[in-house]
Amino acid sequence: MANLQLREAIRAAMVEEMERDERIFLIGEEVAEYNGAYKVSEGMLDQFGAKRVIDTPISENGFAGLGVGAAMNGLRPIVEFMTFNFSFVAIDQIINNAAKIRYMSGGQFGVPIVFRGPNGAAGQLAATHNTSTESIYATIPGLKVVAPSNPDDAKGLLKSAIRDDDPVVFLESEVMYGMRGEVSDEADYIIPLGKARIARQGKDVTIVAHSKSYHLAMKAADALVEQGFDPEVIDPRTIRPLDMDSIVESIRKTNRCVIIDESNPFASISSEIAFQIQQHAFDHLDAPIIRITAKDTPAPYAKNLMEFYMPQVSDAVEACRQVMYAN
Amino acid sequence: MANLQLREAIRAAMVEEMERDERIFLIGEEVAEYNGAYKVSEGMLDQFGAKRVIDTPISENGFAGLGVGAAMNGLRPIVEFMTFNFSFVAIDQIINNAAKIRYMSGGQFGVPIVFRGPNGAAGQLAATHNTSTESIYATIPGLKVVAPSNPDDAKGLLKSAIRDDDPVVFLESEVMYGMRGEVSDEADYIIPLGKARIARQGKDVTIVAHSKSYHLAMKAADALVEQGFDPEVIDPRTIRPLDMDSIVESIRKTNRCVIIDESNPFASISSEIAFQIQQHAFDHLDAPIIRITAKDTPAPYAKNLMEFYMPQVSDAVEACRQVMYAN
Amino acid sequence: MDTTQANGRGNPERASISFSVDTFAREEHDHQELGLSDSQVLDMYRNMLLQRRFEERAAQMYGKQKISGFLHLYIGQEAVSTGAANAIRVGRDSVITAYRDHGLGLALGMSADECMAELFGKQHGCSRGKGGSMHYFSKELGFYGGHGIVGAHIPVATGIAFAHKYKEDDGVALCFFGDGAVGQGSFHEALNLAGLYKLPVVFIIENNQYAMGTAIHRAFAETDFFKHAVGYNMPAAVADGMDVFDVYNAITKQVSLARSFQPSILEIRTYRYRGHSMSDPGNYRTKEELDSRKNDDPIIRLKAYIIGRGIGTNEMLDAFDEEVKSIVLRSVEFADNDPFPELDEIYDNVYTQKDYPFLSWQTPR
Amino acid sequence: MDTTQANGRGNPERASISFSVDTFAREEHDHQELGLSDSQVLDMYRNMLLQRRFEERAAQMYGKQKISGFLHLYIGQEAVSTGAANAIRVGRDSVITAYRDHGLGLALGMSADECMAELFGKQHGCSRGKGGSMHYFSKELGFYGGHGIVGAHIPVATGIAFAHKYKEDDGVALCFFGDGAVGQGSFHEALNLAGLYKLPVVFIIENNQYAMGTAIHRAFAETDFFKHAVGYNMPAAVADGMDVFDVYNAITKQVSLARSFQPSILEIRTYRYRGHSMSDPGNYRTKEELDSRKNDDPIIRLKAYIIGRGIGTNEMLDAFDEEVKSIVLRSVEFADNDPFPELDEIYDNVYTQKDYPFLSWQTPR
Ligand SMILES: Cc1ncc(C[n+]2csc(CCOP(=O)(O)OP(=O)(O)O)c2C)c(N)n1
Ligand SMILES: Cc1ncc(C[n+]2csc(CCOP(=O)(O)OP(=O)(O)O)c2C)c(N)n1
Ligand SMILES: [Mg+2]
Ligand SMILES: [Mg+2]
Repeated sequence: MANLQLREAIRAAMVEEMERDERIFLIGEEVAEYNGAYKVSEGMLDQFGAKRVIDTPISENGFAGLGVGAAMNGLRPIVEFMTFNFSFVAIDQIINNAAKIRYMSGGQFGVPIVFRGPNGAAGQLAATHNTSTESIYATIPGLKVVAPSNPDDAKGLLKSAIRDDDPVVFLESEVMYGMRGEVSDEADYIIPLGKARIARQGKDVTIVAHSKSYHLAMKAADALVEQGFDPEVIDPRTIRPLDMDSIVESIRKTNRCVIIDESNPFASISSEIAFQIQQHAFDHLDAPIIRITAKDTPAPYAKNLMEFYMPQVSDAVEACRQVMYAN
Repeated sequence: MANLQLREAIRAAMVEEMERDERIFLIGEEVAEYNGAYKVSEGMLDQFGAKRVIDTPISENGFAGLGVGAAMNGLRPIVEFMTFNFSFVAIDQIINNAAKIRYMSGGQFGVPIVFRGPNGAAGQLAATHNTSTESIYATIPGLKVVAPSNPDDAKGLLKSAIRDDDPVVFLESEVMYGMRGEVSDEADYIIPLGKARIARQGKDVTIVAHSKSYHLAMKAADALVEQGFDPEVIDPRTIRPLDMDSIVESIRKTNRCVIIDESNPFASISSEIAFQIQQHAFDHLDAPIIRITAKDTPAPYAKNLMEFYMPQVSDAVEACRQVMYAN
Repeated sequence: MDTTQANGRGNPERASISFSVDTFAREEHDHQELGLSDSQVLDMYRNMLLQRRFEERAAQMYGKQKISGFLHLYIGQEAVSTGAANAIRVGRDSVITAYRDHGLGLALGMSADECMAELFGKQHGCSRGKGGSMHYFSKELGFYGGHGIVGAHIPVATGIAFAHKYKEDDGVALCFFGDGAVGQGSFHEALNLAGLYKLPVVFIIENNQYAMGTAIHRAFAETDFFKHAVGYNMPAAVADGMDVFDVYNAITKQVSLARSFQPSILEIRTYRYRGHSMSDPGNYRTKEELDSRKNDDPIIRLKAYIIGRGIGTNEMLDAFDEEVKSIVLRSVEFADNDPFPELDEIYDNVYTQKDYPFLSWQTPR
Repeated sequence: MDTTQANGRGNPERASISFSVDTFAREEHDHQELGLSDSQVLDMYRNMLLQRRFEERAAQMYGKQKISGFLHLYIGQEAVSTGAANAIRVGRDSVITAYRDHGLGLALGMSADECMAELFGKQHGCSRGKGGSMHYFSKELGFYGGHGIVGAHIPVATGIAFAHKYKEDDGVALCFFGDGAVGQGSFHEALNLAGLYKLPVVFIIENNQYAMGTAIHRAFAETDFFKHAVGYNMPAAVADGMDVFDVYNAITKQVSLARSFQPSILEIRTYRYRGHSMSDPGNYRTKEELDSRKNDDPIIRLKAYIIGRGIGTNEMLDAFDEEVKSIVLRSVEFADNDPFPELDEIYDNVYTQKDYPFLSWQTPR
């Protein structure tokens, strides 16, 4: 086990896979000479050289498309978006090309590619630099969407994503890059896509939360334990495919659910989880599911507004109490 | 009342509004000299001249952005996408500019703009030409999303959308353009955004369906009536804001719900409606909500696969029977 | 250039910049001087005819509703596909184009059977009935599609070329697109990337003068599209797309640049005789214009050359026509008899895994 | 050009094409010949100083965590904003830029108070605390932002210009963006639209040699960005951004073109002294490079001119500095005392309607 920052774990996954497989390369803005806008790729240019660690102009649509073409022609690109906010100028390449070419070509051409980078809120960056993109990408068949909450998962899942023969959208978090955790250093440390992690076992309420929101969930769980409750916390880790088996099993036990997700709420992951819970565990649900999300507004800049905008531990605790009829 | 095709009703809304307000113009690919790829804007160049009905190069990102700038500077653009599949290359302009500029400028600059055009499936056009975009746009605060199912609604809602001071995504249907219906010819025929239409009153089950799926819902309702049931059909008409009051009220009466939507299912409108129903009418729901959607795959070309891909009346009838425990 | 030189008081100094473009002209070609044998020329003719007859028949089948969705015919532009296919090493080099893709597919050597079956949406279509007219693919022949979003495949071409260079396999990528795609940002991003990374790719603008109903002068501030090369410090060339030798010659030259990692723009001026797609009556151009262009038919031109040079006889060429027509007829029969895909195939190739868990989301369990 | 001319056998003919660019050079300007009065020159100086001192103080406040998020300083580029603001009719013409927007805002006449309060995220910030550093706006001054997505505001500029033309209000739009934006497709789409529709807009590339850590030659196949004008049949000019007169002169000329509906490209070569944003140590450039550029400081240059020409004295200019510093200090005080927005304001201006029904989706009722 090594104690790594999230950024180091992500880097370790890339480095190990690139050492293993010549076809993998990393491309994106400032990934090479600058060592990454958030230092995720630090040292990789030195190790792998300019052939495999490649700086780009600011042309997300262009280099995302380049990645798709390279993947069709036998390589395995890792495309870094400096943040996923900028993926919107490239989204056509992701939705119409990466996700659909295997299908439209009747299986002739695969697109083994990873699109990765920070997603979601990262402090007071205002509206254009704050979008949580998971629900947009997860609605697209042909894509897989991963959003780890800790260094160990990040490493194991990214290695899976890189080895995957299909396009994976891998969502990180800028504010979590410095977060530390124990990480396996097995050479072949693979966490399969599509398997949730039961982070805390409990019987009173199920809290579902991924990425940054997972940590909020754990804080809420701690507070609830102090109050005498026994919450279960599930980190889905992969958004698409979503491990509904684990979630449904948990609901069958706790009969209550709170979802925490810093996305805007409408037609989002929380909506989908709720749909599926009511579909698959209808008779087991003893209270309406509550979600704690970002406000349904663009993100403001001002410090106080931005705090108000984001999900809060206290909201999560309150929601859990409410579904447990503890008020 | 006039008997109009959907395309004529949409045109009538644009023409009436343009006659009323000099600031409105129509811009898009082939909207002027070609009279519209689907003849929606037929005759408008003749009536309004090249200043106000404007052909563009194939530059969706460019002319969507042009629309945003023109709206900021006092005009009221109607931007036609030949289909909403092509809006993906322009989505950054819609999500990051149109939707957020009012907010980020502290209310100084509004963006009164309508993005309109056909959305969703239109026969065997294969994967890149088949996307239902409503859940993607509806997840974005700052946008409104409208998707009418018939000529009368289309006219009244489009007039509202054009008069609206905020950006509206107005989703039409290529295969419905020729569909006829009675349309009000009141000069000021306005249907407010955000109000659902109860298309059929009933007490046994609530079917929610918009745009093309609405017609499927009505056919399913007919079949159910023949079988001795009394279904209620709700056409939300506006996706964002969604008229949950009407839907919840209906559920309180019928206690059962089926949602039909030809979008891909994950994190879509149907997910959101289900979330909100369970939130606001938990104790009134007697069976799990079922959704009938497109398959969770890209759209195939082959005729039989494409039929299989799309929601079917029989599926909807079956789903209704199931939620009514009629099997 | 140095912008700091003094030029005094208020008035700017005009600096002049010049660049050159290679123009490939149509007349007076000699196939042997271009390195083409007589039998190659005859093969070219036969293939152009195959493309033509295939599409004429496809149009008819569309009328009979055997084919659905969009059908964009390439008729009139066959010299481009044919010149190109003969200028590369098919299977080792790569080709990608937009939705008007039947001509290129057939020129590269796809069978009429698999092409027609794809239009019919059948199991043995080149894309197993999943892609339809706009999405032909042939991995074997290095044909990367068949793409429906205008301009979006151009960055993909840079990626294909990137992989050729990365793998050091000596391959080049030909990227075809219409004049309409020049208005898309993706074209420009791709040019810069290719120029910056020195990728083995030729950007080939099939300028057929129209994007749907829009004549180029109504969509572009500058209609000499090759001039964009200036902004990317790239060689440019322009060729006549109604002359197969001219196209062959131009593409050969640009391909050899690409093979030494010099990307370039090649603008080929051509014309489509049919409407944009089956639903387009083509009212935006005059009958005179169309007729005058039809007089310039690349197939008729090649025929005249073959006869004039004594490479073949009228009878021989007529026999080709019969041969090609029967290939096409057989392809219709093949497509008609080919079964539709099994319904379960709808789930194939969404992902590589067969058992990908998406079905379960849709049905209660 | 005519591509059908004969040139015989195989070898292409090279056609040469040339175009010219206006170069505005820095030396020997005379402000009176440029139509500027002494007091205008002094105002320019004062405003450049205001921009400089404002940002120096903002950097300090960032260190004190009074300011958060991204903060991109304009220091070194003040001649560009100042030359520009003096070349237009502020309030009737329009200006739009990227996220490095403080300098332009102040040059156009925004108050230090509203600008500093925005950085502090306070109620009387220019964008009511909603936008922050990257999203300054002033409707009154025709300042259309402050935009965070590289390249995305360039099409918006064409729309602003489109509206000027449509309304026949004689306005023009200045669109500023960095060298980095040249790699974005949106830049190219905007150029074509402006050229095609003949829009009153000047596309101003503030080429400060770097996009974040990427020097222009590492991102572009061609680093003479003005050459893109060739592809859009548009006039091009290049000016020295360290000389405010040069910028003023160039923008004046291009604005008059725009006013007669001739859009153009103006490349201004400048330099930023600070890191890309507060977190950037700037290791991608040498101390020598930076120092040599700092010797070329536009403020020092203008000061030398003013003194040399006897327009003002050292004491006068020092007094300006004191004046400006106290304006900035007062703005910090203003921002500090200004209240945060009310929490309820989070819902304001998402939509025009106050009672837009989104809250209800989030809380059970
Ligand atoms: C992004 C996008 N916008 C619009 C369309 C609709 N469309 C399909 S083909 C076409 C015209 C393209 O013309 P051109 O590139 O010249 O190719 P040609 O049809 O002449 O071969 C248009 C507008 C599309 N498929 N994709
Ligand atoms: C679409 C997009 N991609 C990436 C970024 C991140 N980013 C912000 S500024 C910047 C560099 C821009 O450089 P340039 O355009 O030269 O402007 P300068 O900072 O030099 O003023 C980058 C890459 C962004 N904001 N938007
Ligand atoms: Mg064309
Ligand atoms: Mg720069």
